[in-house]
Amino acid sequence: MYELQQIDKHFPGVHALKSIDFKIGRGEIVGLVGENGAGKSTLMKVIYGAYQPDGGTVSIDGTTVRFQNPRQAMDHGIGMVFQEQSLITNLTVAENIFLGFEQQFVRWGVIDWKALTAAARAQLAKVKLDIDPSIVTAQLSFAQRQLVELAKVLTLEERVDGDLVILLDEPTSVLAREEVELLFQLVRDLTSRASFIFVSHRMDEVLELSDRIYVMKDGEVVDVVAQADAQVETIQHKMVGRDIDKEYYREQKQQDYERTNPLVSFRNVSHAGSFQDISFDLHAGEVLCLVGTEGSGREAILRTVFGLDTPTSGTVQIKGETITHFNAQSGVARGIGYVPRERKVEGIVSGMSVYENMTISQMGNYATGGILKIGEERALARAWIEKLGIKTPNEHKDCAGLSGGNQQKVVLAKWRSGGSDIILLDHPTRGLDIGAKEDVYEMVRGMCADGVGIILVADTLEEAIGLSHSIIVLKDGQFQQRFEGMPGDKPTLFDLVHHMI
Amino acid sequence: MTLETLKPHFPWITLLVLVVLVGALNPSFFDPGALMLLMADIVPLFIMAMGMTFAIYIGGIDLSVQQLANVVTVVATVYLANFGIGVAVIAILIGFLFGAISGYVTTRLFVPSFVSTLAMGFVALSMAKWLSDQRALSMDATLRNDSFGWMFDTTAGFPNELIIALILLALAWFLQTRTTFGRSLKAVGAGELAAVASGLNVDKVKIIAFAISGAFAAIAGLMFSVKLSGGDANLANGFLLLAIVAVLVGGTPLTGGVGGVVNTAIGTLIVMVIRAAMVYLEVDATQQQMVFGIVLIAAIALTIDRSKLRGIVK
Amino acid sequence: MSSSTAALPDGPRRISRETLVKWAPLLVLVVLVLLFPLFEWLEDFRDGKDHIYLLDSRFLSIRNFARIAISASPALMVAIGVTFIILMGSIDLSMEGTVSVCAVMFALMFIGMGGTLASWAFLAIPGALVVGAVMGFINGLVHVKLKIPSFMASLAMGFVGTGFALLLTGGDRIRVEDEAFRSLLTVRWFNFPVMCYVALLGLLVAWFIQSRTTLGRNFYAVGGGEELAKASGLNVNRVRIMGFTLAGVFFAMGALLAVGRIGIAETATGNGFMFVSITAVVVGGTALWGGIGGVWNTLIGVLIVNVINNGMVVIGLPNWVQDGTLGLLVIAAVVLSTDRRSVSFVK
Amino acid sequence: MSFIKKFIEQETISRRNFLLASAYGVSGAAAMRMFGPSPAMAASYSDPTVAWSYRNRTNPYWNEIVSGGEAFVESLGKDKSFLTHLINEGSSEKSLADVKALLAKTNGELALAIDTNDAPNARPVVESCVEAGAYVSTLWNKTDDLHPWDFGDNYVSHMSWSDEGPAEQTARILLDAIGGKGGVVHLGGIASNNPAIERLNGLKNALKDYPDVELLDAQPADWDTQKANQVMSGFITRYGDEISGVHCANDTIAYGVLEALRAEGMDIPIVSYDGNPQAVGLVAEGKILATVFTNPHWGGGITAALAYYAATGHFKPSEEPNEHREFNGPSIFVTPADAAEFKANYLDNVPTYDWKDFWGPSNGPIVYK
Repeated sequence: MYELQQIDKHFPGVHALKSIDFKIGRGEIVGLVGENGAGKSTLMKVIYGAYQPDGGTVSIDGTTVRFQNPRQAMDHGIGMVFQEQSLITNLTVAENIFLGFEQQFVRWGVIDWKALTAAARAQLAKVKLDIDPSIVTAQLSFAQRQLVELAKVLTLEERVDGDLVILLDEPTSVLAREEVELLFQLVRDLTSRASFIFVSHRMDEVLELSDRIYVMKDGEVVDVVAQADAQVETIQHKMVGRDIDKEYYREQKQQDYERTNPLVSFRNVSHAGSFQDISFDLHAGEVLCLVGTEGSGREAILRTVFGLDTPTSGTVQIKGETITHFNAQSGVARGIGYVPRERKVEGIVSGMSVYENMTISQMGNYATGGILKIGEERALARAWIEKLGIKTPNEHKDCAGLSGGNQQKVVLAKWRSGGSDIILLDHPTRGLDIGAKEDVYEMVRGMCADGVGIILVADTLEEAIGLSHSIIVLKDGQFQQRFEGMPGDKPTLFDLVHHMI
Repeated sequence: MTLETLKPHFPWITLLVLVVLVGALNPSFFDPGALMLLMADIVPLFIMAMGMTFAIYIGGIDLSVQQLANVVTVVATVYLANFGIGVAVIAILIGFLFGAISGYVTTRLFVPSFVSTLAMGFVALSMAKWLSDQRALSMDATLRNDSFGWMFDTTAGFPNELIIALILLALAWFLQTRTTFGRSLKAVGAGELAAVASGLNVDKVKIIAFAISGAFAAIAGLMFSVKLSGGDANLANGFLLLAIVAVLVGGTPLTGGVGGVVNTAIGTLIVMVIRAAMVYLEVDATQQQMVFGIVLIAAIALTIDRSKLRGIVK
Repeated sequence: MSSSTAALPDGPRRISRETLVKWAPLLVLVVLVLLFPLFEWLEDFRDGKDHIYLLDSRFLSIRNFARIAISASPALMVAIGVTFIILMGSIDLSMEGTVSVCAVMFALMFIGMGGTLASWAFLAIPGALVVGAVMGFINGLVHVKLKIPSFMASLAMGFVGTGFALLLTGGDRIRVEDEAFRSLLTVRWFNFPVMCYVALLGLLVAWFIQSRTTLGRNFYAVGGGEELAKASGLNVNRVRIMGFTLAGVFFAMGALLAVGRIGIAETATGNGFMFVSITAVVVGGTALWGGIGGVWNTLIGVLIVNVINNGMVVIGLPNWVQDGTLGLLVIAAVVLSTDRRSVSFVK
Repeated sequence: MSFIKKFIEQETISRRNFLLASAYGVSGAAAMRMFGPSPAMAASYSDPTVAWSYRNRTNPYWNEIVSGGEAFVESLGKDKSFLTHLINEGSSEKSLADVKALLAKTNGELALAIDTNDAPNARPVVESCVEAGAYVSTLWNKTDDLHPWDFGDNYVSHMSWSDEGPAEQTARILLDAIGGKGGVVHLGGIASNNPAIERLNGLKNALKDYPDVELLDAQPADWDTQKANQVMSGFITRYGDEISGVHCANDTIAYGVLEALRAEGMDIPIVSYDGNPQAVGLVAEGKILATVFTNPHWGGGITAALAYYAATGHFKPSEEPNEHREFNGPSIFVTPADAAEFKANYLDNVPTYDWKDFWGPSNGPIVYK
């Protein structure tokens, strides 16, 4: 019913979409996978009207259409559920749901708040979310926000005659496993009302949910597979263009570690409102993984180790020294490196070049009397570009222009080159394609071999299990269970989930 | 050469076009001696704008500069007799201190710089009024010439004022591009969160940025005071908006991390040319302000590099 | 704190803190209103005069509140205008020019059409509002269409406005002496002049727009997340231009009240409104980064600024201390009304 | 709060004494200085540019000044657009920069009349004019150590007004009107401006003869109507019925005061200064007791004329006595009794002045204290 034929899209210097054919039937769930840069997001933007194709046709039920903007696409029943926080947090839930379409509740220029709230409640019922639509969105959990997002798109039902096509862009990235299950169930139920295009980096989820899967590579659709025929390995092969190593998480390179002289030591540490009574040790060469749902206190622990948060009680020791003043500067000085989740905002400074980003945390090492030795900085950058295989034309390139994986490498190079031996990884592979992920895993093992201690908050449970020596499961800021995870003796998904919820 | 690669050069191209335009309409504008004098006269404004650049470069603003210059004109005039050229040190310290307090209020007390600097400016104004007893004071001519007369001599045909400005510009440029502090400024301006997560002491960087802005404002006030050989609590009035305009027209947007002191030098020259053009082209008195506003819109529209504004234009 | 108490989520406490922050501007206002009489009391006590705290205060009297209200009314209208802009996360610095143009245009139209409200000259009032709207509209166009950040666009438009007002008047001041129009100041209902009620009406209209119209809610949407609002199909550019237009209308209201107060329209009518109005908005608790606050906050903010200004004269603070005192009090007020935990960084 | 005020006043008095010693005391002899011009530079021009540099067009006072300048230009048989306007918007920096730009443009063939916005600015303006060979006459603002006769011919003249005497007389009119007892308040100009200081001094002088009248308060209103309005309403709160009269530093302030009184339904005597047409109208109506007309039209014209005729060589300034180089402008009282007549003579029909009669209406040499 919705169909793209021979769609082409050019950007200066890039042929982003090459003659794409794509169609979706009524009530169908179509998966869309591909590495970063394969053209997925460009294709999505063409579908929901943010980009106009240079060539080819878009048709709905055989009628050719052309969207100048997302609004026109919406009028044809095409809606987009954006990644995570795309709701405006200072507005109420009801306002968010009908943002841009309030006119229907306006009488004589006045908003009828009662009608608006009632209509919002009806939309929320579609996604089985029982909350008061007049509360401010900031008070919702991430999972609730995701559902509100879906409810918002479903307002198209009332507005548009005909069929709906709903794009789900990485809808599960902030959700815990059981929340993902609920979402999938909901999407399946909703196929009576709409077709879905599901975009995710999580191959297992795509396979689980989709009826058909489009695989993209280099701006082209390289394969379309039905769910029945789909296999993770073959799809990944198509995406990457090569075989995925069976030892994806580099378990064969996992080595044991020395259980003396902990690098980081938490004793009954609490931080009001985020975690309570947490104790653990991190040793050189160890990967310690913190597992839990969003808001279980994982990130807050990382921030406390780094020095961004001050605990309300308990003792934190770094390399045997008890910390009394918590700030990031002394954290860095003690050899801690922090790889934040929001790579583009917290990881790199966009607008600064590769070499500037690499030395930002250790400028003192490349300066005498506050005057920078730019030559040395650049030499360092060139060495690490080489070492980590960072794809950049040169060290002067603005970091904002690099791909996600290469940005992550720059961030890691920043800490490693500065000699950090305690590395905090917060979702280090989020949004990376498979190749880039593997590079990160490789680096994790390499760092362990060099005697670095790593605290990891992983993107998926599989990743957590695969990478870690030890796992601490958290729930609502409380310690739940500790697992050892040496190769061959790893805990199962079920073991973890059992303690998470 | 495409439009994209041309964009960073728009500020000086705009300047060039303006100069050529004014010169074409009135060729006497091209007299090099006169141009040099015009430039020497804009030096205090330029120094103030250069300081302001640091505040804007980190995404803030400093509205206290004019009042800081005011208080410095008074301090310089009152204490010249006691301290001679040493009064310059006092002046710069006062500016630095006021700026640092503004920075502290902004970073530690979470008061937006728009308000904190405005408020600190009022405090400075109070101080200026108190010190001057609300009168216009004049410097003793001998003392002034002994201590600061050299400022208005020439060296090899160049006015010393201009040379001072160039030295300060070189210093500021060095500070901005070649020091750890300058790099930190850029990081804070372009990506504050990443700077925090990299362990930079962001608050300190910001406080110093405002302090530098204050110190430069003090230097501007000092030069102006010596030039006018006196001081009072309103002497530097009229500097503030022009200084902001000079920074913005030069292509340092309020979003931070882009532009810099060299841009401000160009921006100041653009302001100078626009203003001189009013005189050279004999714009009617009642129309001057309107013409200034319209030319300003055109100049800003030309000079800002929108691709570097990143994201949304607020 | 022991870990057992830390284990308790601080839910109830947090709510009370949020409430406190929300009401902080009002608290500041109340404290100021109680503080100035204290200084009066101290002075009389020292002079040995009989003075019952609060009861005998000259500051705390209806007549004086009327004076504060008179000086606050024009500023309130201008501040409300800029509130809408700040809610969107933008800023408008064109108010001085716009107020001057509106005041002068109003006076010219008013005199030209008869010079008294009892004639067709009353049309000058809607006329001035239209002028304000047009000025704001142009401001919005320059900002949105030329993609110039609002700070610069409105600053430059302010120059243009002042310049245009000068062009219109040639530097003369125009007296508006119509008794009916001046009844804004001279006629009092319940001790307050009519202009205060006009300002109140303006405030209610603004509140209505803010809470009950699509446009008003869209200001919050744009301020809360412009990209997201755009992605939701909101025509953000249109909202922006309409916002600046609306602000222009309120600037025109401010101009009318300013002319009503002094009886003179001139190029300088707009002078001083820029810093007063923005300071008032921020002191009232509306965040400069957008999305938080509203017109009631602005009312409190305008009152705080005017109470300080009036109170300082009433307690006899020497002139040269007044600027610094205002500065420090403004900082204090903003510090108290900022929720530090919700702010990650401030520029 | 006045105990704080007392303390502060004591502080400032000691400061003032110090300042007077340092700033005013030493200067006189040092004024003959290195910047002294060589007489050879005093060339004359056949057709110099005539320019007026002033604060702004939004104040009726400056409009009157400009109208005089234009009338003078027309007396030369030229269009009034021949007069170049430099507007400093209250910025000394712009004032100086504009003058330099004009000097560069005209190559020094310039007759400049200027109020330099702030006293300290006068020296650099005069020095640049002298250096460029232009002829300059100043009005109102200059520092006491700067004198035309120290600069040969190019610094032609300085005109100011001695406001202390006239302000004292208006004060007496006010104090008599309130029956010689009660309280008065003063609303001044920008505190550091010379006329603001002199006009307040005039009031203080008059008060010496009226022991039963108290000066309740004096605050600057910056020559601004709106500010005056707010300061006055503050005064009304603080002093209420104690205020029996208001002394305003100029007419624009008086407008704001009148409206503040009107809002309160109060009707007390006020006096003002400058003699703007509207104020004269108010005097005629009896709403203002007295104002002082300083004839800005003539002042504006004659200042330009002096610079022009010196530039064309019509007279040689250095041959004139000092009282022709620094002199006071006229001050004419306007009271309800003569307001109508005054209006007819000076405002409704602006007299045609002989712009070569440089010192006819002037009012004696400037005396320094």
